[in-house]
Amino acid sequence: MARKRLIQAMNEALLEEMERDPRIVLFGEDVKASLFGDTKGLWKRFGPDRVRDTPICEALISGMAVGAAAAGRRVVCHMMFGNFIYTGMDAIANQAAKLRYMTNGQIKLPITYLAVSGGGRSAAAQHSDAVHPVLANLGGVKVVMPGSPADAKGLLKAAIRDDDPVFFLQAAGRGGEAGEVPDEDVVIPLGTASVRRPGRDLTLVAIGAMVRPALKAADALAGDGIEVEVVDPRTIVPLDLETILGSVRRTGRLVLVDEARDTCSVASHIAALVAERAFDALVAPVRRVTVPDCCIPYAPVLERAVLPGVEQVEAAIRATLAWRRPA
Amino acid sequence: MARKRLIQAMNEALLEEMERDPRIVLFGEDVKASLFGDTKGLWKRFGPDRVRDTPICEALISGMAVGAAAAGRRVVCHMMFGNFIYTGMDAIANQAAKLRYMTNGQIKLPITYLAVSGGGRSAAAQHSDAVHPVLANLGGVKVVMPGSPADAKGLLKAAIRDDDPVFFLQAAGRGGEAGEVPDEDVVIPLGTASVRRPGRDLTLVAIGAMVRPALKAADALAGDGIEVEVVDPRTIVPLDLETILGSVRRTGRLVLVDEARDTCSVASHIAALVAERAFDALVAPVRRVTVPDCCIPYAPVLERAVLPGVEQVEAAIRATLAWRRPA
Amino acid sequence: MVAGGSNLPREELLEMYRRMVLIRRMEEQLARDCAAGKLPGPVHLYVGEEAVAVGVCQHLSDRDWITSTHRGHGHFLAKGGDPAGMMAEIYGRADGICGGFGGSMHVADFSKGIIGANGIVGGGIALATGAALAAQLDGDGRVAVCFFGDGAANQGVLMEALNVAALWKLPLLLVCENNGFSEFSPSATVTAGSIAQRARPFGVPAVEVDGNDVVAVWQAANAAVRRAREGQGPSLIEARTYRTRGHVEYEVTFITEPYRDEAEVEAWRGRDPIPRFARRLVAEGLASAAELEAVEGSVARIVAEAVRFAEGSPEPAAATARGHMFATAPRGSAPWPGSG
Amino acid sequence: MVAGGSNLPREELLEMYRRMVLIRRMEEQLARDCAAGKLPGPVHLYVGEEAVAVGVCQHLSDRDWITSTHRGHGHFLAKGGDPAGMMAEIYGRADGICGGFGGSMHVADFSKGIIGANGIVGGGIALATGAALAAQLDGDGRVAVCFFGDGAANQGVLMEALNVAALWKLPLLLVCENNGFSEFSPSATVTAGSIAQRARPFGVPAVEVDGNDVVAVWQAANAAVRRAREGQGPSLIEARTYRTRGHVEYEVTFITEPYRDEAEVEAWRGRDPIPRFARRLVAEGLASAAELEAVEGSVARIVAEAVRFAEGSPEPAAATARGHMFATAPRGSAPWPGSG
Ligand SMILES: Cc1ncc(C[n+]2csc(CCOP(=O)(O)OP(=O)(O)O)c2C)c(N)n1
Ligand SMILES: Cc1ncc(C[n+]2csc(CCOP(=O)(O)OP(=O)(O)O)c2C)c(N)n1
Ligand SMILES: [Mg+2]
Ligand SMILES: [Mg+2]
Repeated sequence: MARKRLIQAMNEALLEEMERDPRIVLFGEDVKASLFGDTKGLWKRFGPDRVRDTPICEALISGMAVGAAAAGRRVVCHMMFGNFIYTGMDAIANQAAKLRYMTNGQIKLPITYLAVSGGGRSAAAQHSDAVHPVLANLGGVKVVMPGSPADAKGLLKAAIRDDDPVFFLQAAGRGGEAGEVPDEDVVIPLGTASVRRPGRDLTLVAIGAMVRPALKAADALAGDGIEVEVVDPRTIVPLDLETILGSVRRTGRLVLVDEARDTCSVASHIAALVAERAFDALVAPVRRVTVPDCCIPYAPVLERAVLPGVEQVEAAIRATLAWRRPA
Repeated sequence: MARKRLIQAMNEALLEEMERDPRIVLFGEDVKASLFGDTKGLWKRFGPDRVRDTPICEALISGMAVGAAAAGRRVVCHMMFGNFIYTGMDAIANQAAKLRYMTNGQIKLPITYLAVSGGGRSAAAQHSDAVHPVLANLGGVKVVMPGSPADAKGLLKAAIRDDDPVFFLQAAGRGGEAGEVPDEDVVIPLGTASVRRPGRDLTLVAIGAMVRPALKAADALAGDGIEVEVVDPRTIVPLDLETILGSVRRTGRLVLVDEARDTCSVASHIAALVAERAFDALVAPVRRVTVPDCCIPYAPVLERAVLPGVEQVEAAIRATLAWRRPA
Repeated sequence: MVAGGSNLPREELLEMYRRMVLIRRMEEQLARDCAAGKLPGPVHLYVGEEAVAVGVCQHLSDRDWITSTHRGHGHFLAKGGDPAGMMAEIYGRADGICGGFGGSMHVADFSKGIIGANGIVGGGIALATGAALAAQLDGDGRVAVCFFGDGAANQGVLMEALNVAALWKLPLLLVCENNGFSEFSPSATVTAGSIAQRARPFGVPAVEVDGNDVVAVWQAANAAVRRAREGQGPSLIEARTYRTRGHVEYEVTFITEPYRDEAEVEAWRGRDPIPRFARRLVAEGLASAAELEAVEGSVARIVAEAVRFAEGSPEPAAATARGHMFATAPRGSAPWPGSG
Repeated sequence: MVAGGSNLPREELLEMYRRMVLIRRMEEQLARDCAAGKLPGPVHLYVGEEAVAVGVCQHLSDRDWITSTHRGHGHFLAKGGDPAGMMAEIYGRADGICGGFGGSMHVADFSKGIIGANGIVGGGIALATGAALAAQLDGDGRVAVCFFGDGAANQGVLMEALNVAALWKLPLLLVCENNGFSEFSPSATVTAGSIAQRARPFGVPAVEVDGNDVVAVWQAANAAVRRAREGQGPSLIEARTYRTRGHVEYEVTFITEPYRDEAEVEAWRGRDPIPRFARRLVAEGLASAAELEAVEGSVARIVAEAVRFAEGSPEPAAATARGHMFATAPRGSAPWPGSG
């Protein structure tokens, strides 16, 4: 156990996994220089055969990952920013998400696509989209969003060892976040949520970058004797619905925090699942704290206004607790 | 008023609008030959300047639409199949959906993207995706899904006259569907749902191709004295939530039918909105009838199994009506 | 004596002839089946272009990779795919090579190195580049071949692949099947300049070849495949050919105006690669008319057997429709919605 | 007497000099502001490449269109964008040219034909092609110019644009700013062969030009823009240049190992287009040292005024953050979520 930044935890996971499995090949734009630090040192350690800088051509590299995986490699493909996933979307949506199904399971596609996702650093609209709802809707790719450095390491290892295409989305601006990271080879199975804080009054589901403001809001409310249970699903596909439903069945109330535009967000989807499967347990409306259906602006004051923050989470929780069925 | 096929209604709308506004330019792959019939005759009528066959290069044409619109044209850009929207996704998500916002509203982007969407014809996974949830999550594009020939005409006219990027998604296999289409210049404002059938027992929201099975299910249930209100939102972005909420407040029960993969579907989103805004009115869980999180298969028996059909809709309605709060 | 001065032994020539005939007769069967309403989905036939797939795949073993197109039956069969499995697939049956999940546009057999047909025009280009990367890492001389159309050559991903394959010296062979049309658009209206030339700025060697001459294709592919196996990098072959049937089998039902001259089609029928090759084999004394007749006979039996197999195969079970989405079964994923 | 045998009148030469100096001093200001932590987001400076934007835009009026890149300040200013509006934008202020919604990577002014900087590498290519289509339909001789980097030249959309522009004879000028790097990757590692050559297979004329020589750029652009205005179709110019600053202003904080030789950077500093042009103007008797000094003075005032304007501008109002998503206000759209 040692205190590490999230990006270091990712770097360790990549290093250890590439050490462990010589069939892993990693490529992407400037993975040698490593803008974010996640791929730092890999080129030196594993050489130019297994670690390759590509030209700027997302449409090709996202599909090359599929071809190389189909031909027997385990692939890590760096897409850099979430928005560039749109640039490489064709092969992601039409090939990676479908090739196994269309061929009746003839092949495995062990691919980990890496990208930072979301806003918070005045990188503006073309570098700040949270792309997980779009990916989740494709059906054929798994989606992982770590909420802590330890989770980042354990989930990235699981993603790499997984035999399916997995998107590992690191929250933009969270690479520097520090936390305890186990030294051992801990692998966190995809599809297991983490209850980050127990509580009996309300279930607060928070995804990726939103775990931090969620925990802060829960802390703040604890001062008022309000006990919020914070659940971090950790992976969106597969989704550990049982943990969420179990929590809601105990608390009767649900708020969701998702750094996605509201329409067709993961928050909406989980809300819908709960409104279907735990309807009888609900005693108040299910509230979502999401990004409005707009782009992410540049100016910090504007960006803060559209990204979910602690106050909005608190307000949503208070409103949910205060809600009474109209007479 | 005359009986016409949906694709004819679209063809008429395109013809009338291009006649009306000489600044409209239309392009796409084989729009001259017209695979679906929607652009039939336009090349002859308006000539090779305004109606252009492009090479196969979706990444370019989706972005050319933005450039031409920014430079003052009204654009109709044919993307052919919904899956090819993924191929052209970069400019759609990063430019069309953002350029106006990023530049503080300096420009309008009057673009209508046409595509068929969804399955039902054994075209298999790469020609059958329902792409509306992905588009709706982008925030910056409107999404129209006509449920009848008359709506197709009125909504396509509205889409073309709209000053924003609009995706007009015609349900695959519904081009042949016939219905009464007004001869006059009827324009249906985007964001107005249509109550296709009134009823007091349950609200059934059905989108695009799903309107037909929804109406059939409602018909069948009427025989048992069950009165289902069928609401067709007609446009997903903007969404006429008021009509839906109003209906649910009367009926207390909601079932949604959406030909989208379940995760992050529009069905999920509307369910979430209702579970938030009309919670107190709900007397039963909100059920979704959607496509499971898989690809669309080729063999008819498999495809029928994954696409929502009349029986599934009926079953969901009956289950919702039969539901009793556990003691 | 070898055909056209190639170094091809007689057995190999006859084998290529046999494969071309097999592809043709299989597709003629599919054309009839389609007309009879027996096929659930669309089919794009390769009739007239068989020499390209056969001339190229003759150099490949099951360990080499190919990616194909929406017009992929020929590539599948030329690379050694099972005719019966293909037929059952296109019929939408449980014993289809993809269990009925894929259909005509997705016939694939990874055990034979067939990454598969593709419904996305240009979709195979990146896949083949990735397979070439894997092949390079394997280091045992495998190659990846990408078949694509002249229409697909206008997808930018082709140039992205040329760039990366050139930089990394990937064992990749790009085979453009220029059949003169991109759906219903004649090449001249949608394809500027020369496709082969598009490889040059990247330093990738490119040749144009008569795609209706199987020996010429064989020769061009021979040089390119050897280059790739020896680690010298990618090549491009532009094979000029023609599809003598429609873009898609039922096109007359929705394409109301002709998009090409019947005379042009007739002229190309005169260059049909199969009779042309047959005449040559006979003229050069490499095969007798009787031998070629025997090929027809054996192929007819294979086709009949494929039809019998496909017709005898059951429809897939509806309960399996969710299919094989994931190899690692997802934990805790929500059960099928709509189940009430 | 004209510089380097061009037909450029003295006034035009001085105007180009002035614009280059303006771009340089504005960006030097931004570099200081960035180091001082005054800029909320990343900035990619154009220092060393000014001759390209200026040499090209000298041919354009407000009615012509340009698209630009993540390194877009130079294009914005060369095309006549307002320095104060740009500065305020990069400061994230309400009076920014985009109201603080866009920032450095999205400076745009449609009234000046500036479709804008772009955070997507290669993103401007399709936009410029579309603008060229609109210009062609307008039929009044407008052109569209697309600036893009050597790294962007590896995006397939470039070839898609070359193809369509060639087929349709669009009034499009593609200007590749080859500064030797694609982020931290030297061109040789990510760009095969010659970029200019990539235009040839499409029949699009292409020239390579010294991008640090504004007169040479002017001349190349002169021919290309004339061609476009006369309806003869697209051209490509590859301007060889170099960025003497980092890829992005704060790169030393995360790029721990050098990716290029300091000696190489020094050598290119010796070819700095501004002093080089100054020497030439003086040597050819077209300007006196005092005149050039006066340019510095007037530019310094513009920069100071821009800073003053930007600093004096308020932050945008949080309540406006949803901005101008749609031009036609959506009916019945759900109100902002999370409002409880
Ligand atoms: C990305 C994409 N765009 C468009 C289509 C529709 N489409 C199917 S085949 C075809 C023409 C392909 O032409 P070419 O590559 O020359 O192959 P050919 O059909 O001539 O064999 C088109 C446009 C598609 N399947 N995929
Ligand atoms: C689609 C996309 N991929 C990757 C990036 C990240 N990125 C920003 S600038 C850059 C390098 C661009 O190189 P070049 O086009 O030569 O322009 P230069 O920076 O040299 O001016 C990259 C890879 C991006 N912004 N967009
Ligand atoms: Mg073709
Ligand atoms: Mg560069």
